[in-house]
Amino acid sequence: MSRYTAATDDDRTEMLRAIGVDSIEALFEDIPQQLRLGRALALDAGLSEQEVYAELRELAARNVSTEDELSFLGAGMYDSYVPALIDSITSRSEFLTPYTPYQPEVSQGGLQAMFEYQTAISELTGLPVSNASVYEGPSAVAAAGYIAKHSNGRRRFVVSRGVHPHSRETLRTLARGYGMEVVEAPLNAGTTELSGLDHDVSAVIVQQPNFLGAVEDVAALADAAHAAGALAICACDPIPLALLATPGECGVDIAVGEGQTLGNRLDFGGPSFGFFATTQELIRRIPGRIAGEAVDLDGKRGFVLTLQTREQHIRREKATSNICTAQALNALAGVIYLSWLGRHGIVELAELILQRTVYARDRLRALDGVRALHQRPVIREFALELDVPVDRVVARCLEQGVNPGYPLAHDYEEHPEGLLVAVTEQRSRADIDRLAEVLSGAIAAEKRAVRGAVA
Amino acid sequence: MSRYTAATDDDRTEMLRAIGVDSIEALFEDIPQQLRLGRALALDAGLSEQEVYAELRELAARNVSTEDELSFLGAGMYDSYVPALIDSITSRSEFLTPYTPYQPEVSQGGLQAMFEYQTAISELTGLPVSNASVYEGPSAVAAAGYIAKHSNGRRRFVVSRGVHPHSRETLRTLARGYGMEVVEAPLNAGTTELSGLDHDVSAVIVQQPNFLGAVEDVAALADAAHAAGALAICACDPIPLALLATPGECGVDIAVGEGQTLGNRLDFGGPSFGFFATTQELIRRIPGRIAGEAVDLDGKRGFVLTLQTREQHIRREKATSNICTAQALNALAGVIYLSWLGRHGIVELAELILQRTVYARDRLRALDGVRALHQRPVIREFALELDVPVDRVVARCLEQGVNPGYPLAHDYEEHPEGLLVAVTEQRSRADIDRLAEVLSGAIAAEKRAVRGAVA
Amino acid sequence: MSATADDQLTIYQRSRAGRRAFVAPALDVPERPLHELLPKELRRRSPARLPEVSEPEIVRHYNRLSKRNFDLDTGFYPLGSCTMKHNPKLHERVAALPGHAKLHPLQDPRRAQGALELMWRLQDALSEIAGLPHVSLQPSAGSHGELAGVLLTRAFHEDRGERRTKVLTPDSAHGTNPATVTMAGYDVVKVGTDERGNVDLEDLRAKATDDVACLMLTNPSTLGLFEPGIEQIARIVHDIGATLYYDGANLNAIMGICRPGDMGFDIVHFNLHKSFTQPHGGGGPGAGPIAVSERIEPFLPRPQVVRREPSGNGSNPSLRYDLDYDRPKSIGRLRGFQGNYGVFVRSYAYIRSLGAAGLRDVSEVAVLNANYLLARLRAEGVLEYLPAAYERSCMHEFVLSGAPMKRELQIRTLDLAKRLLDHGVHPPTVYFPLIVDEAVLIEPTETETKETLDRFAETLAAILREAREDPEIARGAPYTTPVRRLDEAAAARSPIVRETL
Amino acid sequence: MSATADDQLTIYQRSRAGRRAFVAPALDVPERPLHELLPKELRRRSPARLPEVSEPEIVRHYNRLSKRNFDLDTGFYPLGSCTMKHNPKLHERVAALPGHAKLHPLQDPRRAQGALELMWRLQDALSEIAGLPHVSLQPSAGSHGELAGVLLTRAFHEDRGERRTKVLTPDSAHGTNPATVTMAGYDVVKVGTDERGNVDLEDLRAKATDDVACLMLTNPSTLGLFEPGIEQIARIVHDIGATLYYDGANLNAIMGICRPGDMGFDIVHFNLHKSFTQPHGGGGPGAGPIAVSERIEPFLPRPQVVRREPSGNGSNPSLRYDLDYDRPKSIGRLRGFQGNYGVFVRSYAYIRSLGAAGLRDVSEVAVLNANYLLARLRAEGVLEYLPAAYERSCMHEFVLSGAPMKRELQIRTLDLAKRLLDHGVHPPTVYFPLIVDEAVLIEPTETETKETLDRFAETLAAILREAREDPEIARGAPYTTPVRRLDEAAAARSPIVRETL
Ligand SMILES: Cc1ncc(COP(=O)(O)O)c(C=O)c1O
Ligand SMILES: Cc1ncc(COP(=O)(O)O)c(C=O)c1O
Repeated sequence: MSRYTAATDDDRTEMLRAIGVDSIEALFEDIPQQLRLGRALALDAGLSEQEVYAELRELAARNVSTEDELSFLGAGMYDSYVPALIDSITSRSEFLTPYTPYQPEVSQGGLQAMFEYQTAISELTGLPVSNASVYEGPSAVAAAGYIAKHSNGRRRFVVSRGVHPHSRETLRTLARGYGMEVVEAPLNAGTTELSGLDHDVSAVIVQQPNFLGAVEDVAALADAAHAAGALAICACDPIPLALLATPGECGVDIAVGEGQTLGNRLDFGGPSFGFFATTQELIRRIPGRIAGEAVDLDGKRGFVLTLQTREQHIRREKATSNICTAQALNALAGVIYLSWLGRHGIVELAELILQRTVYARDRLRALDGVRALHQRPVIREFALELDVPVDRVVARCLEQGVNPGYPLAHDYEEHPEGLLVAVTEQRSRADIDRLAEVLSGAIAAEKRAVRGAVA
Repeated sequence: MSRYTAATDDDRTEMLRAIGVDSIEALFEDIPQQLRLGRALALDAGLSEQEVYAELRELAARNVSTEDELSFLGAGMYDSYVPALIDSITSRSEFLTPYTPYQPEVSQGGLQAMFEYQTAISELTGLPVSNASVYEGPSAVAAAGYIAKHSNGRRRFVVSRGVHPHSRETLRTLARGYGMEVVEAPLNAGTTELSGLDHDVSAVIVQQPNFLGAVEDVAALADAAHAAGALAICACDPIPLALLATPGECGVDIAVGEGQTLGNRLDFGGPSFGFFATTQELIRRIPGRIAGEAVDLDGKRGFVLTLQTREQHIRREKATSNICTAQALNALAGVIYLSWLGRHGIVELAELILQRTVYARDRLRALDGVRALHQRPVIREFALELDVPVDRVVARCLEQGVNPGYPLAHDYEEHPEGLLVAVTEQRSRADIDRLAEVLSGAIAAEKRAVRGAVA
Repeated sequence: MSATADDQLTIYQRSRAGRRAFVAPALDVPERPLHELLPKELRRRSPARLPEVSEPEIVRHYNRLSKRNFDLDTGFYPLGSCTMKHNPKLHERVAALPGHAKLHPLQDPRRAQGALELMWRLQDALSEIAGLPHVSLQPSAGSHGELAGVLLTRAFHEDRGERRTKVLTPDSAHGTNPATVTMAGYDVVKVGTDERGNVDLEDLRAKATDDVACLMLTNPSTLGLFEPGIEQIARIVHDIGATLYYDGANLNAIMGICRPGDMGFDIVHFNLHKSFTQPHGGGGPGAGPIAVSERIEPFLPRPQVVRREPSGNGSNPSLRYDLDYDRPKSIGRLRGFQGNYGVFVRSYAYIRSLGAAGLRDVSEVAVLNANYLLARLRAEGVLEYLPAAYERSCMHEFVLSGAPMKRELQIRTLDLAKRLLDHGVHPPTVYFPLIVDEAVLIEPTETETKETLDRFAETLAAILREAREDPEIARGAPYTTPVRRLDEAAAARSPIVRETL
Repeated sequence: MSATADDQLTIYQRSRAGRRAFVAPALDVPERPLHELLPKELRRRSPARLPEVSEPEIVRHYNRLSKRNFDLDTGFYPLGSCTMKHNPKLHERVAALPGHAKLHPLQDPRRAQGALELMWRLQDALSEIAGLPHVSLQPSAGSHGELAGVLLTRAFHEDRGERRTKVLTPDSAHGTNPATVTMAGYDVVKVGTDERGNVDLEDLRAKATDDVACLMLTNPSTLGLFEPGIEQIARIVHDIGATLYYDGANLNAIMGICRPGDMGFDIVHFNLHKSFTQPHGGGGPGAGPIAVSERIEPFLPRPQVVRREPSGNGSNPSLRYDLDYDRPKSIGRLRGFQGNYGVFVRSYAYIRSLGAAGLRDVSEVAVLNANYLLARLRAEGVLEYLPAAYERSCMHEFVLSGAPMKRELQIRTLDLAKRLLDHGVHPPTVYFPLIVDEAVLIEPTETETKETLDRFAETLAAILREAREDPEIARGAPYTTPVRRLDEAAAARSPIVRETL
């Protein structure tokens, strides 16, 4: 059992002698006897490496991954291709194993990568300041709310119903702690309708594209927020930002988002990273780590964690956030991915996805029993509405190895037969055609089944 | 298409200007016009990374790997577990990408690893000298023959029929080049029978355990070789060497073998590595790279490629071998694996395999229609003989997801219904029981089918 | 092997117009004009100026950058409170299996039974280790777990119709504790530490008023000391109706030896990236699951991974493990999806590898190593300049005070830390906990050899000897690192947080 | 980040009795006494003294060792004749797919159709690139391919009842060529090089007697020069009934531009670890497939991967790709199993990534980079001390002679190479080809940027300037490497090739 520990019996004897006690037990003398467990933990016995591997492989085999079916699931995480160089770099112990870079002299690799990452996020969002990552997309929304509350002291968030349901719920959970009210702005014809913003509104929170895949007019929404003296917060999908007006261009104060599609795996939901970008005004309120440029004693350029006085380890109860460990390795994957795409590649990728998404929407909405849920421009995801029970249609598709998307009913009772379909660069035209065929067959079969049941 | 090249159009213009020509074409002026291809190569157009990945995954999916069936295939390569730390280390660019260490000052990592590897092989084989690797097992046998020829100038090899058929064939192929006769010594009751060794015999070549899984009395064979003034060469499976009398103890002059089971993948047969160990007398005849200890200008210990005057780049037509690129990375995996096993672990592993192999042999020989092909001690593999056509029995087993082993008929016409069954530490008792059940069922079914056909 | 000037360029500085690494898959659908699909006013006006580099350049750039990091596979990393133990490579392998790594978080639970079972089993194991019956894996890191815990406390009190306003934290607490308290809408009240390094029970009693919602405690504390009065503490806290929160950052000291639940804690967070070997990644990812008592359970975040008992009438066996959203009293989600599953895979593999005996061995050797190193430092005379903050046997880590060193040798704890860098060792945590002057917090972990500890002790002694001769050396250190000391103050004054393009 | 003394220990020196990394799976069959299973006389008398180390120690040991290597992902590696081009990471990913990596070599071909198809397609692509109709993938490296080629030559002649005894190789040939000739039982006859760096046609004609079996040629030659007289050479060789062998180490210069088959070569070997990006691994693995003309085909090694055309009567479609053993004239096997399949996967992925246009681009840029670097060195004045061995435009690499440098600056090519190490650059190949005095063979490859070439040229110039001031600096170099110059002569005199335990 000692594969990871090195203390042999001889070592133990010698070490205990040096300490001056005669058993390891004696080192635990501060623990009251009655609190000692006094038995072994009720866990299975340890296993050899090959056995652990076999067990984990067996568990993995009972999951249907995106390699095992033709998947159009999205709704916040996307089956995008992760280039091999990312694994090769992020698996290097020098990136994989260090702690947060508290000693900058021996952490220039990680710190410079953070600085490069921040630059990329700043470029994507059109905002001058990015931190080095937060946990993931939805909690980034809540973190943005916390900043808004502190920056203007108002008591209410207005959040679009187009914001990811997980983000809205996370915001609610955390807002309850920091004492804010959360109200929802409805969607109308696929996009956010803002009305009655008053001076209690701390921030207006929207998502681009929104959860139903629609491209919002973020500039107009930000204007409305600002008109009420509120901050404008926008959660964005990063790849579409290659084409869409940036939060910066739209006047957004805080742009956040889920970074998974930037070179991170699906991993059943995590770890990925959240990004967080804002204006120069808010720089000293931003949560988490920020890498900044510095010079060393010899005048050489280097990088440090900067603005640390915002942070919990210095400011404690007055910190702008409690975050400590964030998602550095995932953000590293993000900046490698963005460098791999490059200035032109990211546009090409976004355009490819856009073209295929439009093709898919047109192909599917033309099917019997299928309607587009809205007519807004879409870019990588779109919502449909079916004539027949979506759950049963999905089940029929799954049987044929096609996962057609995410049913909306769970989160939008107003769309009981809604289906959210995501297209990534890994779904070819042939794949989309197959989806159309299988979906159409499933709907027809379902209709027949219903008629049969009725007859 | 230029993902791996960096010369932009601007770069090209500038570079051509610096060279003083006006097109890349002009740089190929030495190539006679009529030899220029004048068309594009008839190859499919290049693909994006994700497409190449998808294609290679599709090809992989059409192979039945040892993860896809319960496999008892061995016969020279074994489905042993490769611990994860090997991948982690060998995938580091510092080990993966450099050339042969011609510049020792910046190659101490690779050189020291070779030195450590040589030490481990020396310990395993009980011989004082190991090189840093040759291609793989069978060609190592042929390389050993070449050394024998040069060391005693005799004209014939006697090779046991228990030596791997690929080794015997490779020896024949190469011996034809360097002008040696090859004769086979038969097997009797599972082990090698030597007779009539005369003074033309340059070397006697045996394998331990032999191809039928039997443990040979190598010491006796080596004595017989030496009595005729021939060298004794033994090809060995390295893991059983944890238990078996070493080549060194047996008086063997050259020990070679296939290193795949030492931390290398199956890879459909390669790359793996061959090991090559010998006596102090033969050190200057050994083929390939050898790392040796040296001191630097400051008196610090370091390592270099040594005894280079044996090698082709110095000695050219008088070299002891033509080998240049060998299998350094695979040998690195080998030494990491052996360090991972450690002094006690290798014995535990070999004993586990031994116990399971004996269990398996006893279990299977007890089945109706199955006989053990020999009664010799076995250690990780054993040969059976069936009452019914082995090919058809194997086919029936495959249908049930069990690959029962390697039919001998291809290589041993004297055992038309022979089956060679290998057990690794990855095959549990439950797996062996399942093999017994499936094999027994298959034999019974085959008997029924035969009876049915007859009736 | 020497660094070249070129090493310092950023990826942006390497950019040249026209270079690329990415090759797009071919467009295989009829191309539509962009303006038809996205009206101009919705489109961005200027492109994102990402770098233009070829693939070999990216690889070389980040490989070189990596060499400017110190890491755990290079050398000793006794960073206190961080549990820098070995990260088994097996974990990276199993986490990368496509069935785990390419599983979509919204996959139908019927088609994610392996993942849900793994999570359920991990919950079960963590529950046993904590001695508390219920676990939520959702929080993303320790401080996220803390936030979950304090929000649970709030929900618990509110459910009983109580509005409490304060949370107690010891003055030795990690900064995330007070920061969390504020985020969760409470006021922080600090509790003092007595001269033995324990919670000052008098002070605690004085502050334990009925508007206190919770006491957050780390045990062993951030001083590396076990609270011998933990039972009394629990009684005081429970007597006022407050919850007792366990900051699990130091769990590595007591696995299989004693359990927070048995001590009376209501809520525990784990740092899977500390005790359970998720690699730290240079600042994450981690995971901060929480374990709670029965009375807290109704409020756990949703969804919760549950095991459905097969019902008599043979209900769907394909739904043995499920995500339960139907939790009316839940505080709600804390994040997207189900948590950092990739981390769960690694920590689960770790628990399966070690089993009960192995986990106990971890804690025993962690404590043995710490006490041995302390003894060794004493033997080397290091404690003469850096005395232990508290004279008693420590748990898995211990705190020294550099105050005498500063006084007598004119080098500060910071200088000592920087000089260690020149010896190929990562410095311990410095200037934390705040209550120890010139603090040095040393946590060797169980995966280090005795030889490594010996060498570290000798190195510290050598640095002190050197400082006695010439304190300037340490004050100017480090000398052999990719950069020398950086001017952090100037950097913070006018922050440059991105490359100018 | 500085090296510690501890860095130099071997894994054996780290061993401590009782430590371990390996944990054996439980024995699950009835245990039988060892002596019953293996009689004592067959057992080894003393154990193999492998190291006893814990897993973290192994990881740290080899990680640290790795840092004592220079590699391609760290910096420029212009090692002539070795084609140190970027190794795409994708290749490692696809080679590791279990369907490739865990495929047993004796798997029934019906159950290995993906692998056999991949091999078949790779054969097909290599055949097209070489301009020769048949390919065997079997040889394990370049020199193994050479051996295959010369053995094929022998079989070819013997089949026609001829016994020839000599093989011609240019004096510029790589050492493996003459070594191979001897191994294949022929005598080497050297052919001279003319003053332009080409094969001396006069000398060739003189030596082209009818006992010559083969001429082995590298084209572009090891001097980096294309043989403009290749057609004449082919004619001379074929006229005497000999075969013409192409050493493919330098194929990177001409892919898609011209083809050995079209030049008249009968047999070609490829170095997949050079032109086709199999990583060199510090000295392998590689693969050395061969392509041959029709007349050589009958003798190819067995087994051969073939595609079975589906027969009219609907024969087994599951056996479309097969291993053909039925080759009566075959020279037989050269090794175990089917060759280095893992390498084939990588090289196949490379060919699929680049396609025809990409491969041609490779060669064009390889040649452009080499010529540019040569021009740049001229512009920097480097050629004044290290003139090009032959004044003409080179292909993918070129040779300088350090003779004037040695004479005028008192530093040798070796010193220049060692001094480059201090600049973070791997030196070019030195002292090869043998026919150039103080040779420096520089191959930048296509994957390097212009900036890297510029920096290299400037570095060489700087070293020469420095040597003009003080040659001792270069003569004592390197200074910044993990060790300094090592005494190779002493090491070879009394070789220590293993650790003493
Ligand atoms: C005592 C203590 N509590 C809490 C935390 C916060 O944990 P995390 O970084 O996972 O958020 C830490 C981390 O350093 C810690 O040491
Ligand atoms: C010209 C030439 N021929 C042959 C070889 C031998 O190739 P390998 O090392 O693959 O055996 C080399 C390798 O350096 C070479 O440069």
